[in-house]
Amino acid sequence: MSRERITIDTSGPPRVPARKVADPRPSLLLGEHSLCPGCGEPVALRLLLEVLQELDIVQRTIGVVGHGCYGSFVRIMDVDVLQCLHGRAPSCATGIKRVRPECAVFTMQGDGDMANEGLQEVLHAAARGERITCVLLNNGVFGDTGGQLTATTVLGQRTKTSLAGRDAETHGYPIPVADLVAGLRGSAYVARGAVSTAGGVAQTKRMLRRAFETQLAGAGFSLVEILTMCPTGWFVPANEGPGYLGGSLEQSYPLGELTT
Amino acid sequence: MSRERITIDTSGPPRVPARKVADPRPSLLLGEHSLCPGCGEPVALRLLLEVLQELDIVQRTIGVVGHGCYGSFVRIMDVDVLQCLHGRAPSCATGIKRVRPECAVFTMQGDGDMANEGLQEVLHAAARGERITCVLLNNGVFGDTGGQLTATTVLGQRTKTSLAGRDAETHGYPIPVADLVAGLRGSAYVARGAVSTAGGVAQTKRMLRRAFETQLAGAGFSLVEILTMCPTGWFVPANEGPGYLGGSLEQSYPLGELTT
Amino acid sequence: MERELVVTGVGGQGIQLLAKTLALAATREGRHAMLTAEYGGEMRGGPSRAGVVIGDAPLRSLPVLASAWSAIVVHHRFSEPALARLRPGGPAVVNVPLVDPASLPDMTVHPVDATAVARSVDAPQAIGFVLLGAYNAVTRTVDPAALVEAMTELLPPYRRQHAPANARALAAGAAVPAAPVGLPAGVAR
Amino acid sequence: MERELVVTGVGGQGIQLLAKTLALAATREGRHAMLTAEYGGEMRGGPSRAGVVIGDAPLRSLPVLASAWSAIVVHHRFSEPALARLRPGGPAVVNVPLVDPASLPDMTVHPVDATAVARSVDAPQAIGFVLLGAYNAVTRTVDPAALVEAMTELLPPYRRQHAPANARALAAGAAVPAAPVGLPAGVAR
Amino acid sequence: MTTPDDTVRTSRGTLVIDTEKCKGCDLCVLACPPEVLVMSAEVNEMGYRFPELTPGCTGCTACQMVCPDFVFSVYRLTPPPRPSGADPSP
Amino acid sequence: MTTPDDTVRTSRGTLVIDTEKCKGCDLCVLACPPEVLVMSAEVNEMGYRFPELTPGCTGCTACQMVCPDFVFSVYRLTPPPRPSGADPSP
Amino acid sequence: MTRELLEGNAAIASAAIAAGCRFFAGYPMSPFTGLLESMSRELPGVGGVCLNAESEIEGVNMVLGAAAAGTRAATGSCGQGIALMQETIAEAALNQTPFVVFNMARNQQDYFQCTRGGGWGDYRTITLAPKDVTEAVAHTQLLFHLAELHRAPVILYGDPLIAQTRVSVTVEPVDHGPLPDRDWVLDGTGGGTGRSRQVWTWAMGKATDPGPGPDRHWRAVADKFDAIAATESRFEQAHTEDAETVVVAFGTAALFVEYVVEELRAEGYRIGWFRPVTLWPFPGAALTAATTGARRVLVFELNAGQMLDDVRIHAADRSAVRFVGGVSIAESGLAYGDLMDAPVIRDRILAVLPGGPAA
Amino acid sequence: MTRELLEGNAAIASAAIAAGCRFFAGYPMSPFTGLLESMSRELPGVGGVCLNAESEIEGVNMVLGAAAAGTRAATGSCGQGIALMQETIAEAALNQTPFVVFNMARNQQDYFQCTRGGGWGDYRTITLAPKDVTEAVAHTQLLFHLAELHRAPVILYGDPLIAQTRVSVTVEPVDHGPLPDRDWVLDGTGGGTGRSRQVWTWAMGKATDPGPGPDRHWRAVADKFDAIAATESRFEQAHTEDAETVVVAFGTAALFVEYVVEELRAEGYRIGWFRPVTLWPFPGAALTAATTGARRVLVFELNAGQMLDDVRIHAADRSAVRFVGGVSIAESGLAYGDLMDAPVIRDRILAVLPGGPAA
Ligand SMILES: Cc1ncc(C[n+]2csc(CCOP(=O)(O)OP(=O)(O)O)c2C)c(N)n1
Ligand SMILES: Cc1ncc(C[n+]2csc(CCOP(=O)(O)OP(=O)(O)O)c2C)c(N)n1
Ligand code: SF4
Ligand code: SF4
Ligand code: SF4
Ligand code: SF4
Ligand code: SF4
Ligand code: SF4
Ligand SMILES: [Mg+2]
Ligand SMILES: [Mg+2]
Repeated sequence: MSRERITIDTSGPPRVPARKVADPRPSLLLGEHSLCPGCGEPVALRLLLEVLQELDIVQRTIGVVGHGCYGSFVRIMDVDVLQCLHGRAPSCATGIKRVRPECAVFTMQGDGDMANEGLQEVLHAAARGERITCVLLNNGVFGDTGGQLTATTVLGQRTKTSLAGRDAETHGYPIPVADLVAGLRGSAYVARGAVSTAGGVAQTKRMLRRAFETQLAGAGFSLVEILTMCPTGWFVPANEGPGYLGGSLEQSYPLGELTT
Repeated sequence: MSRERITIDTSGPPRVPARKVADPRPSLLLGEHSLCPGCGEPVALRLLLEVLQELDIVQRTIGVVGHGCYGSFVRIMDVDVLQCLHGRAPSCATGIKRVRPECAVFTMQGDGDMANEGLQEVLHAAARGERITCVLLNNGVFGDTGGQLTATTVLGQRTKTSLAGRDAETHGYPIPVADLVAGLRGSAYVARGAVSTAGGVAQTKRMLRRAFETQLAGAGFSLVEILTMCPTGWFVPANEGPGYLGGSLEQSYPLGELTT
Repeated sequence: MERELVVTGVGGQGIQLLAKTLALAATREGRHAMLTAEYGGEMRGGPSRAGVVIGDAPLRSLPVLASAWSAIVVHHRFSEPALARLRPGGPAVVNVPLVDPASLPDMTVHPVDATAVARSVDAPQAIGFVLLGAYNAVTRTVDPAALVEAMTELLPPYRRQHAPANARALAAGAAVPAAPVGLPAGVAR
Repeated sequence: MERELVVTGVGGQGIQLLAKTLALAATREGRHAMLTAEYGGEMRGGPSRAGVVIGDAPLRSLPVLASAWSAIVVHHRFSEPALARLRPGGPAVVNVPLVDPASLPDMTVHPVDATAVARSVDAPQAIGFVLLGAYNAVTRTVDPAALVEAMTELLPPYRRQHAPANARALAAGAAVPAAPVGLPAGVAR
Repeated sequence: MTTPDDTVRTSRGTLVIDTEKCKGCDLCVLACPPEVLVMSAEVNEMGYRFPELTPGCTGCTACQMVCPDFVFSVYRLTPPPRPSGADPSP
Repeated sequence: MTTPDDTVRTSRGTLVIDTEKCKGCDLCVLACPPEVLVMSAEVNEMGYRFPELTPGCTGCTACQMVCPDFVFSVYRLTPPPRPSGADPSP
Repeated sequence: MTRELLEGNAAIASAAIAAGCRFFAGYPMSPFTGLLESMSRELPGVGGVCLNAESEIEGVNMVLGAAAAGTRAATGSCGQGIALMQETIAEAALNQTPFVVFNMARNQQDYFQCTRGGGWGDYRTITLAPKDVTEAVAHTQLLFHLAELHRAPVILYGDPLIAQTRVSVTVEPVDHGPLPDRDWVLDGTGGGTGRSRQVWTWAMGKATDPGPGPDRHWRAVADKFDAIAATESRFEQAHTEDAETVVVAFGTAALFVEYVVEELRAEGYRIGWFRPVTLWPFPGAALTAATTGARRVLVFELNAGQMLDDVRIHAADRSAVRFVGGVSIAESGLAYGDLMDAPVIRDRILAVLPGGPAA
Repeated sequence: MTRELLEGNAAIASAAIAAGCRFFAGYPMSPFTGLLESMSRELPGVGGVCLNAESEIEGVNMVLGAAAAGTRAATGSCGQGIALMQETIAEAALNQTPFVVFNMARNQQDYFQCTRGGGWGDYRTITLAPKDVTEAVAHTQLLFHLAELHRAPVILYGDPLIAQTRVSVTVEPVDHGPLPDRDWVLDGTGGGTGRSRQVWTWAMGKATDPGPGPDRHWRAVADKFDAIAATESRFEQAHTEDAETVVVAFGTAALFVEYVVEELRAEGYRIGWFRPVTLWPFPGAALTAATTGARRVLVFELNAGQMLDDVRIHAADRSAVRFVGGVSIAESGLAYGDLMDAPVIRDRILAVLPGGPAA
């Protein structure tokens, strides 16, 4: 605070020769989101949109978005989108894909959406080997309703409906969605990433890319589970989000590809 | 047909000294069932009732029965029973067990009931580690509605809605329910038996017994998947049921205990 | 003209197939047909009933027949409600000895020992077709050949091999009813 | 007598907690209180409004206030609908310079530079409590000690450590409004 | 296959068969290890053929185990009746 | 920890920071490998502190990767400016 | 097409395909099952898709997806299965996705379910209740048209007598006239254009092109349903001009009532009948007109009195309304009980008529 | 108990516990979420169980199980969540399992959902619509009593103004009088006695002791609901004796209407108000009486006109009925829009009154 600091002018492009290596936002983004400071979901959105662009499938992609904080992304993604009911995205995506096999069809769902309300939908879609890509934003809580226990809340985690921390005796064990899905024969690509570190972000993007490639190759069902920070629902300061994620969710849900 | 046959009088108990080693029916059975010739479900019912009796828990057992041909067993089991909605038995059983922890609570469901309509119910109950015992009567079809494809119909199987046989491309892959359940941490005992042979029947009974013992010990969730013949829904003569089962369902769903 | 037939018996006797065959044969002949069905909840041994209405113009009959002109009675069990609807004087083909012809006092009864007839042509499962053959012989509802065609069409692929036996049963049934008599007719004995 | 207060500002300014504190303090004093809330769908930066009604008998006010006696204006943004409901002459504590006192011409305005006051007592997050302290000093709605108790009770366990700072803010706020003036009061400058 | 010789060999068990309950599915016949059950020529009231017991039952209960219609009571004979006739096979 | 010496070492990259979009979550600061981002003392219109860049940026894009509010454009300087002053560390 | 002997379910399936239905997803339930089986048999042959949905909820959501992507689509079930679809049917009504729901019900006890629904929000569903298989074929074709015309899910309310009766029918494509543009269809081509499409109940639009939002959108949808109510009601009646007694019935029950009323008329009774063909919109004005001269308005339905509410709202004289129906179920629970029978209905009607034919 | 400042949701939770509720299972949904949170906080302390049901369907079925096992139980949600429960609510009504459903709705657009449902079969649900938190507390306690008295699921129809408003309230146990025997409860002791118990919508009974079966059982249940309709309707009204204009409203909207009507009354208008407290059974006879002298019956509800049907059925003169409500939703979709406001309501009412106070 007291020490003098040299601050570089970052209000505009550098006046020395330079090459831009990262844009702040994908061009498919139409506006600002209103999610909390430190939320991991917008990062996942960025990756998804970048992958669509890089694969050059933007004009033949249809998204299906569930109910959670990411639901508001419907307003800002420049992609044809069906906002569907809580939990039902894989079924809606199935209907779309079956009548428009030439399109790339994805879902964007939270853990509440996919592991709670719609667990059956995603498992059935995976077993059917639907050629869709499901993206799970797993923050271990219902963020949008203020931080209650979901089926993926890890043991010990405090939520508004597990005030003393999730306790297996009362609340049961967390469900590793990607592992469950990977166990079904219709699943062609299943992976789990995280957006809590720069390395994790890069890895997650590669996973998303492979998932869409799998779909485009007609190989079967694909799912990328992305661990995202929810400082609000975890009741921690925004800057403790990544650390909390590493110490809780990531311990129960190891990162990596689950299919071979 | 032409050769003379010595036929033993079996109209009443033997008049020579003899010890009865098997009763035709458990005493908890209140009447006749009306299921098809060669159906496997009544055999499973008999085993279940015998186990309740042998464990001496008849007067503290509550059953929850789903919708399928076995649904009519509600009329003939001398056990307190809730007939619940299609697919919902594990949730109803959860409610019962949580308010009556001293009772043994079981569900009886078919593959249509458990793997289709209620897949999510059983998986969530297993993940929660509910101290209940779920019994899955898996015949790979909706028997009660006349033999349509379920989520467990095996590849190649002809049903009224997969006339050319189940084909992964169109109908996806069958779901191995017991395996999926066994992958959840709340599951304490998971096994798969079959009633197509006498040996299978004996093994299945042991599995049911262990499942209830697991529940009574408070160890967690238990499930016994029982492969049962449905000659009607398979469109085969009754006496081909066991062979068909062995060549189809049992190939996709190996018998044995899935938890350690 | 609309003519109604009720068929009554127990599950597993082939009642639905019999009725379907007649209705399809009539449809194939360009007539209007309706086949009403009542399925019990249980799979076998419960009541099985069907109603067939055939006419030359779009039908006016209700799908639960208010009354009927004729009957095929395959089994006496559960038959009462159906028989109560019969208009007196019409033809009734009854399966003796499972059905007592005297139970239809107001009808023109044609008794057929369908089990024996079926066995005699080596088509023991085709009792229903024996009775249908007899009924059609009595009422001349459709061309006998149309019945055989309809029957064949209705068999699912995996039961197609039963077609010849069923056809024999239809023919054997048609040969029975010389005249409506009080005594069971059947194979010569 | 029923007295209504509207609090208006943007999400994240502590509006709900401020209003809750006043209503709880009144309840603890044995009075009747109602706290109405409007949450936006968005998590932050959207409108945040609360209404508090306090009376000595069961309340007759509606949960969407038809009119209000007094106001605390924490931010000018989104404040218009709430201000339109104020009955002339009542007290209004406004957060300067974020709010222009001239925007409430008919009210008895008490300007408070809450940010400065809060910083001066090393409670920079407690702007809302500064304004509440000031409001209570003006209206003498509840015993100041009751406010401190209510605030403490309302903090979740993991935020309990903020209680002393909030209490300082309440006291510092209460010290500000010497008289309703046209110019912002605040820390001495 | 039952041969005339077999028919007189020892029975170690026997049954009570509640033929009226039988639905003729044949499963017991398939399950019987010594193959001593054969389906009847006649049918019961419901029209189903039912199993009949020929000599050689071991009382193993396999038939009772698999029967979906709860038709069998199984007995073990005590003491086993003496072998009469041909060599007892091992 | 940034020392006065560090502040003058080479920058291989630089940023454009859209401070008005920032929500002050600090994630970029945590993610920056050479620790050249620091949060401002002032706040933006929304009341949030935002990151400022001190010398030493490598243009690695980590900040841009983790930022939930799409605040950063990242540039790599070409050719890298000459080292000026202290020993270039390896 | 030649006349075929088809089970109602199969005839409806043919009609759906003739009407352009190319996606179907359903879950077995008696007596709807045959419709699913027919679709699964026939659709692949015309380039369509029939999915064995793993549950009703999944089925109706698959259909919502396929319909949002621009394909004529349908699902079906009955009773409990339709109950499970309530959330999605309401959603589709509010986000304006057109599809057909074949409610091959077990009885008439689901009138409220069809006409008021248990979904959420202010939505209505056009519901046609055919009296027989032939009409069910016509209704099926009409419904695909109405669904797309009004961008809304619509219902065919059948029953076991429709589903399982076999009749000789001819199914031919019908032209119901022009339809509006389908610029709302999600086909993927909107991406990256700045004008990407959205199907969303909240109708918030895109940041660059805000939509009306729920307040205005839901009001607009409610207004649309008001407009439909004003134009799409259908009914059938006879002898109401001079009837002292008007019997109101819907669906197959109306067929029985017609039969009985014609019988009584022939015997000299001044009696007529009225049948709402659309249950929603209920033909209220027509009923008012039909009952203006009547002393008695009898309501016959196989339930505890559900359409009764609509008749009470619209009968010229509310106090003339009498309920003569009732709950009647086969022992199996899968079909009607004894009350669905002309002689029994005749008795019920006569029981409330004072005196003989003259009355 | 002392007066506490409680959010409506928390007050209702307290009331439920005071009424003996010992099992709760629910799934978050605004504005119901707070009720679930309160239950999860409070129930364990009194020996009860609160489960984080993984979905609404699972939640209501857990509750059905717990209730069938004899525990006072409840669930809740709103809108879409309640839509998902329709199948089970109907099932419970038909198999006679008592529990309470807290429908903390986002608005008044679910009147049909509560009163007609989208379940299946002839069932009804007693539905209480409190006007404020204090009444919600009383209704909650009454509902647990009514559920058990009538062996039926029952509904509290709240809204954001009930759920999220904080007021000073006192919650104390209330004695609502005696209840019938609970010999139907499944406790496991029936096994092997030959008289084992059964909870079954089909009511087939045991082979040794056949039950009535669906035909008779469903008729009996329908008769039970008729009896409830005759006895359990509740309402509130003022100034209807001499009112030329009667305004009908339910729930919190009625509070606003009362406020406005009292204002107008004070200004000399001959106006009164009527509030159905039970939405089902609708207090029809009382409404008829209350509107007998009225020239105008205005219906104010925050939807496209749903209670309107019941008012049309029961108003003394149907042609006097006018709708003055409408759909009105906050931008978030989670609360009421501008219409839920006294001045706006006042304007709506005045707009249909010809002339001034004298009229
Ligand atoms: C059927 C239904 N039930 C409940 C809700 C309420 N709801 C909306 S968002 C949400 C939480 C979603 O959690 P999650 O999917 O994990 O997303 P997050 O907010 O954590 O990103 C819930 C429960 C709903 N919209 N629909
Ligand atoms: C919600 C709902 N959907 C559909 C049905 C119709 N139904 C009744 S039994 C049954 C089939 C059950 O199949 P399964 O559980 O495998 O039992 P099985 O008859 O094969 O023994 C179905 C689909 C129903 N009762 N409820
Ligand atoms: S509540 Fe959690 S998931 Fe939702 S926006 Fe805030 S941080 Fe993100
Ligand atoms: S249909 Fe299949 S499961 Fe049902 S009774 Fe017959 S054989 Fe058994
Ligand atoms: S007991 Fe064993 S040996 Fe005897 S008949 Fe039965 S299966 Fe055969
Ligand atoms: S197994 Fe049972 S039912 Fe089947 S043939 Fe043998 S005795 Fe009869
Ligand atoms: S680009 Fe890399 S080095 Fe430069 S500021 Fe960002 S994270 Fe730090
Ligand atoms: S990560 Fe982005 S939003 Fe967070 S502090 Fe850094 S620049 Fe601001
Ligand atoms: Mg989440
Ligand atoms: Mg099955």
